[in-house]
Amino acid sequence: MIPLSWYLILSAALFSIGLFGVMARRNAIAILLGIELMFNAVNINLVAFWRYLDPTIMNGQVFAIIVFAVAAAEVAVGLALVISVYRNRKTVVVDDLDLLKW
Amino acid sequence: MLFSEATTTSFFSLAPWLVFAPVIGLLINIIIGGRFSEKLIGAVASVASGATFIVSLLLAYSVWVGHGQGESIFLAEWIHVGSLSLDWTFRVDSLSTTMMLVVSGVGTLIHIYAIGYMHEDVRFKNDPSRFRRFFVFLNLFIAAMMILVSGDSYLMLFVGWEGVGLCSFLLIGFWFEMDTLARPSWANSNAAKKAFIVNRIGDLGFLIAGFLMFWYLGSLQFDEVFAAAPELADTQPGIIIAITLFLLVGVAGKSAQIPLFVWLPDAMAGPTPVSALIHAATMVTAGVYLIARSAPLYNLVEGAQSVVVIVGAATALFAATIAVGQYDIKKVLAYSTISQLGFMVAAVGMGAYVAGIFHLVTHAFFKALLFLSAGSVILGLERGHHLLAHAHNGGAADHDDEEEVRRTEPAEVFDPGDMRNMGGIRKTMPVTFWLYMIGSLALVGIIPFAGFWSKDEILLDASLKYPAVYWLLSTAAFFTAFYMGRQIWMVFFGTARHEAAANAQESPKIMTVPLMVLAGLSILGGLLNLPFKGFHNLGHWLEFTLGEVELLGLDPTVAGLSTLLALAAIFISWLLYGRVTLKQADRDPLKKPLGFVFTGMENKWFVDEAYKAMIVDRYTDVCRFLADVIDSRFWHDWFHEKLIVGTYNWFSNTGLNYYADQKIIDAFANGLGRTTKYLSASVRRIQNGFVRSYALSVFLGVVLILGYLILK
Amino acid sequence: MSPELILFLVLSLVAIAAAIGMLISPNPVYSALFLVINFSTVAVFYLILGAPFIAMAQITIYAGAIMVLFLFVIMLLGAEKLAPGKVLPYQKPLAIGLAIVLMVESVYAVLARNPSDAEIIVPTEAANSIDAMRDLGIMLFSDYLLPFEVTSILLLVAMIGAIVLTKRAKGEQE
Amino acid sequence: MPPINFNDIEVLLPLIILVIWACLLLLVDLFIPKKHKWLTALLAAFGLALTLGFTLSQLGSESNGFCATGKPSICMVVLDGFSVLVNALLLLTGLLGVALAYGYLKRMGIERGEYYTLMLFSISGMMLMAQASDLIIVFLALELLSLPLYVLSAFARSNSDSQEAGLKYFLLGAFSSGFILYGIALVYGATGSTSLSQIFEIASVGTSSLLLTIGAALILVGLGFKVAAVPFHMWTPDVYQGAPTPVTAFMTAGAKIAGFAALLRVFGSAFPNLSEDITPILWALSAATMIVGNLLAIAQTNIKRMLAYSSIAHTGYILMAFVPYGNPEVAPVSIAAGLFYLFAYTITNFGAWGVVIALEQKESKGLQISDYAGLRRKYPVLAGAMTVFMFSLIGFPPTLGMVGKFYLFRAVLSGGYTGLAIIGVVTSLVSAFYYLRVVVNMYMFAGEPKTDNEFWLRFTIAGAALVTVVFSLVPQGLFAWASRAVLKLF
Repeated sequence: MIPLSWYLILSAALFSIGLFGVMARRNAIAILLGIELMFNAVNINLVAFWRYLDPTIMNGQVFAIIVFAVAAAEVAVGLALVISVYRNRKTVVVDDLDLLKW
Repeated sequence: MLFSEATTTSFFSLAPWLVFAPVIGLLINIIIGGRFSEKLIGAVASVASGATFIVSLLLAYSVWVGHGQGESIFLAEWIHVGSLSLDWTFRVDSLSTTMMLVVSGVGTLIHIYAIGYMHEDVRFKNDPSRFRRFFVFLNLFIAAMMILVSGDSYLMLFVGWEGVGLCSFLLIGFWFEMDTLARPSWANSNAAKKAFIVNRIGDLGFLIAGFLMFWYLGSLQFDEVFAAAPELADTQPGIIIAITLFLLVGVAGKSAQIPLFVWLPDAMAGPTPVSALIHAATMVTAGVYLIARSAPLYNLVEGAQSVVVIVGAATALFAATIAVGQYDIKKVLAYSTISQLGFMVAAVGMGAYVAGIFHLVTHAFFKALLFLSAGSVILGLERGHHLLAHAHNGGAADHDDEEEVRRTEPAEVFDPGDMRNMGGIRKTMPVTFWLYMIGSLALVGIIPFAGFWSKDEILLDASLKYPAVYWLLSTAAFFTAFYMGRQIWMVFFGTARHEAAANAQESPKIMTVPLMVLAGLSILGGLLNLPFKGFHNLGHWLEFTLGEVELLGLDPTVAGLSTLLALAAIFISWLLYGRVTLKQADRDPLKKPLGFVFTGMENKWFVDEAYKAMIVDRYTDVCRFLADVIDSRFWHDWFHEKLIVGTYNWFSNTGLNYYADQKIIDAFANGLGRTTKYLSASVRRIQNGFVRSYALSVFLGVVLILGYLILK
Repeated sequence: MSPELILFLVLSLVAIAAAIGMLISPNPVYSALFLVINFSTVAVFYLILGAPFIAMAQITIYAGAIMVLFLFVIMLLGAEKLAPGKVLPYQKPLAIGLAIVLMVESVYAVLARNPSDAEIIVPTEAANSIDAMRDLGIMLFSDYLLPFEVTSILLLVAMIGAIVLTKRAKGEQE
Repeated sequence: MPPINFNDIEVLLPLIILVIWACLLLLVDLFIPKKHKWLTALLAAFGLALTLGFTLSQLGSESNGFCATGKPSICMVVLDGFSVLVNALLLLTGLLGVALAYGYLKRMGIERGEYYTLMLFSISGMMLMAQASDLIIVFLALELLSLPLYVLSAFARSNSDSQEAGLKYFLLGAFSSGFILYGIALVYGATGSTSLSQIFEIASVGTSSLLLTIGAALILVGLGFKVAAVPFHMWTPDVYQGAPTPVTAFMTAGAKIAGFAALLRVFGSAFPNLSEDITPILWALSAATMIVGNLLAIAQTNIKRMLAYSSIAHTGYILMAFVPYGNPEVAPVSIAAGLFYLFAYTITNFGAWGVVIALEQKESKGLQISDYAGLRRKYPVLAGAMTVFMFSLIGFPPTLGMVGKFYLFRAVLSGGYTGLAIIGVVTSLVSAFYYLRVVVNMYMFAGEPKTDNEFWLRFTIAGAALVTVVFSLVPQGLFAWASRAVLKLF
């Protein structure tokens, strides 16, 4: 049987990679991908905890399903925003979006 | 309803009207004053202030009838949290009614005077709305001052304290847009800012004292604080000393004592009635009132009392020497005010509360008189100058092109407040001359004018308790007589040094009549508390609040010596300034014998410069260090080139010009703000507009917090 | 080494490699495809953990619907080609550093769990997956009814938002 | 198994009404012609008022809702004095938000009915946040309040600033959601539950575990982002500046109230045992927020940006009230002071933004502080009201801000956090500098400001100014309400 900590470490690794993606990518869509990876990593945590804590109570799984839905909702709004910005500025590069600063 | 409740013997329930009356007055002027004539606006404001005076009289009467039994009048709940409960409660006792009477009485006279004075101002500026604004501010001041003196707790006192500070700020800067060559408009608003900032330092002291009180004594209400204080003094005397000294910082700010007195001379930029009311007679004495009110605290710690006395006496002498070297008629009076406030602070510091309050009252009379007369002189000169300007234009100019005239005339810079432009006004403005003489004699302390009795009482107390302070104060009194003599000779005697002075015109009745009332008070004010058995009226009156006070008789040695000193000083001043009329370009005759000492007096002993060098510049250095080393070197390599450009520009423009162009006052008032602003301007470069950098900042916070939790 | 362990290690490597691939491929289309691989691998983990429904949902919702939406938008905007923009030279090293620190911190936190944490039950054999799925359904509509309903509102709001942002009003020009 | 009982509905009644109203409004709006969008605004306001009525009718009642079958102590939502107070405050925020928005949207040519619908949904998310007693609900409520705000920030579709603000807010908001989610997962892992009461029970036996602490800290990060605490604040100025001004006004107040409500709920009921670890963090966040917010505000020339930094600074002040949250002696008074300050800030803030809206012109014109020059001469009432708001933000008597600061500093001092109080006092003194600059501009410089006569806007501004002054003289009732509301939490 695989120890719980392995799953948690895997999840932490994926979360950190997603995080790095948010900070290193210039493309708004790629940043969004990084955020999706972060959410996904959390889901691994949730399901693993569920399995190792008390598999008869389904709350971890329910939470995971809800996270799916939230992620979907966020992506819908996020992509709509990207499209809307693109129409205005003809760019998806977040670094170009620096009218507002200081 | 409030009126019907008042029975024949007790009018205590009227106390809230002290504040309501001026507030109603100012509301009337704000809301419908736009349609009023000038006279009506002034009348409304004066009536409001007069009503306050009448309420004060009734309250004083009630206290007197009740054999000094004061009362606290509850108006409304304010703040109740935990153990702390503070209410809007008015405290009516002999001390507070004395202050009420002085403030509202002198205030009302000055309101009336201001109708005449501001009328001229409006005529010069073509803006009727400023007339209304002025009186609204004045009424607001009366209301705030009433809260200050009638508050039943330190918090309510503080509300009034801040309120009068705000009014002072608004009124000093009243002429913020008046641009003349003699005094550019920024000087007015800078003077206001300077007053505000310096007062903030004092207020911080007051606040800290308040926090300490609440912390250790559990209350801010006067009686509760005083009741709890003796016990604390036994266990932790250091706390009481800290409280009293922090209060002293507040006093130094508001009452212009060393080291925070620098704002008061600049505050003369405001209209003269303001200088008389706020910066001579009433607001600046709030500090003296605060110490007298806190007498039970100060009586507990002798060490703190000595500090107060030393600060007061040192201020009295220091400011008096500066007054000797001033040329502006109002600046002389301003330094004189600081000096006299020093007398009062020294008096209340040594426990001679009656003497201090007595001097506060008489000083309110004669200093208001002096300021208002000085205002009359200045206006007289302006009228004379105005007449000349018209004469030069062929006498045809109408009032319509007032602005035109003002714009064309500055070929010659004329300052109507400069004593070097005056001389011989005795003949052109006789009424003002006699009023001014009365005020001066009262200030100098010639028997039997009011100032003699009150100053003498302070000197007598000092001679008994602090001999060294007695000599300091006597020297200050000598200088007082000297600079007043110098002023009288320069302004009123001899021959005119400027055409304007030769053509000066007497002021209208509405201005001179209130002055006559003040003059009468300056002559007779001594009756309040003559040093003879049976005449200690004020002493007995204040005893109700302050407890047993020592009532002193007249000491012929002290009285004689001080009179002698004053006469000697006046004689010396005549030798220097009165015997021969000075020419306009003449150097001051004191300059030769005194040399650099006089240069020091002339330049206010370089206090402003010293503050700039010690505080403002050091602060600037620290900011610059932060900006330059931390910010520029650290962030720039990572961030934008803009920073280099910005820093470079800042150093080349602001940095160099800073020393080259700016006036010291400017630096003092703006230094704090500007450097903070610069610091802020450089830090904000981090906010570079990139989403990714923002995410990085969030992330950095996360890592730090987790690191803290793990390593803890 | 048990086969389970080997499977876990291989899958982990694939998942992390795919994630890194997503990270470094400059073209967002490839990034999205790498993420699909990652998501599919994670779905296998869910199967191993005994959560077949979650695994299905992962494939259909994440890998299927959401990623297709991504690809669609990328193609629509032609966003795969990026003009060279401003660069923030300090950003990447700092981000890498911080990400590694966070990684270390999380691993430490995971390994330093003390025994007083909620009892770790030695996993029983996964319950009959049909029963488990029924339990999940019951749970969703009884104890977790409110979150379920709120989720539906959330989706409605997302829908309204997307339409508000992208629908052109009559006569509005691009 | 009865899926729903009426008690559950009762607990969430105002929220349910608001959501249904929002859905209906969405439909009704389709049939309202473009010229008559005032009807949508009116209906939205009516819905909010109706909900406010239902909320106030809940005063004094306490119960739990949506509890687990067979375990009545584990519940999803809770109704208590605190939730009623916060909900009422949120609905008030909504009403003010509608009043500020109507004229502005019309003037800027971005008037669409969905604006109000989205706002109602956002408010329902905020209300859910105040009533949540389960981390899942906290997370969902956070998303429900945020998604509409992202869209509203980008509501001016032809304005680049607005679009940029929306995208930035979204990207960073989703990023911070990731953290909060990770935190919740860790807490779940450490305790096996997401219910706040159960977490408290499990955490109070045995020693504190690092996993739990870190989970709590990550939740704190997510909520800190929502309320704009330093260093999670960087989105704030950009988004507040770029978003349409009524949205900004709504966000500054609403999101803050909801964020702080959640902070109190989560940390007050689930993590009081962690206060030893969390309090220093809150201390540092509060201090940093006050310092950075006030310092950066000084350099701003754009009034929206200046007010954005001011909003950050005020987050710091309110955060101060939460520092002693684990100390049952001090916490009730301190949190009550925080709630009172939130109220004071909401009113003042809406007033100030109202004036900004009144002066804003198309294409982001009229937003420099220098554009306020001469306001006293042309619109003395507007200038007077703005002066009141600025004084209140400084904390100058007689305004709500002063009373709020008084309560706050007093509570913090009695909690023994003298250093924090000193930072607070000093930074508020510094803040006088930039607030007074607006006043100086209005009163002392000449200029030609322009504004349209919009009744509801004027009405709101005048009302806010009046409340700011009047309630500062009689603050006792409100504070007593706030004290009662939080008393049961500790």
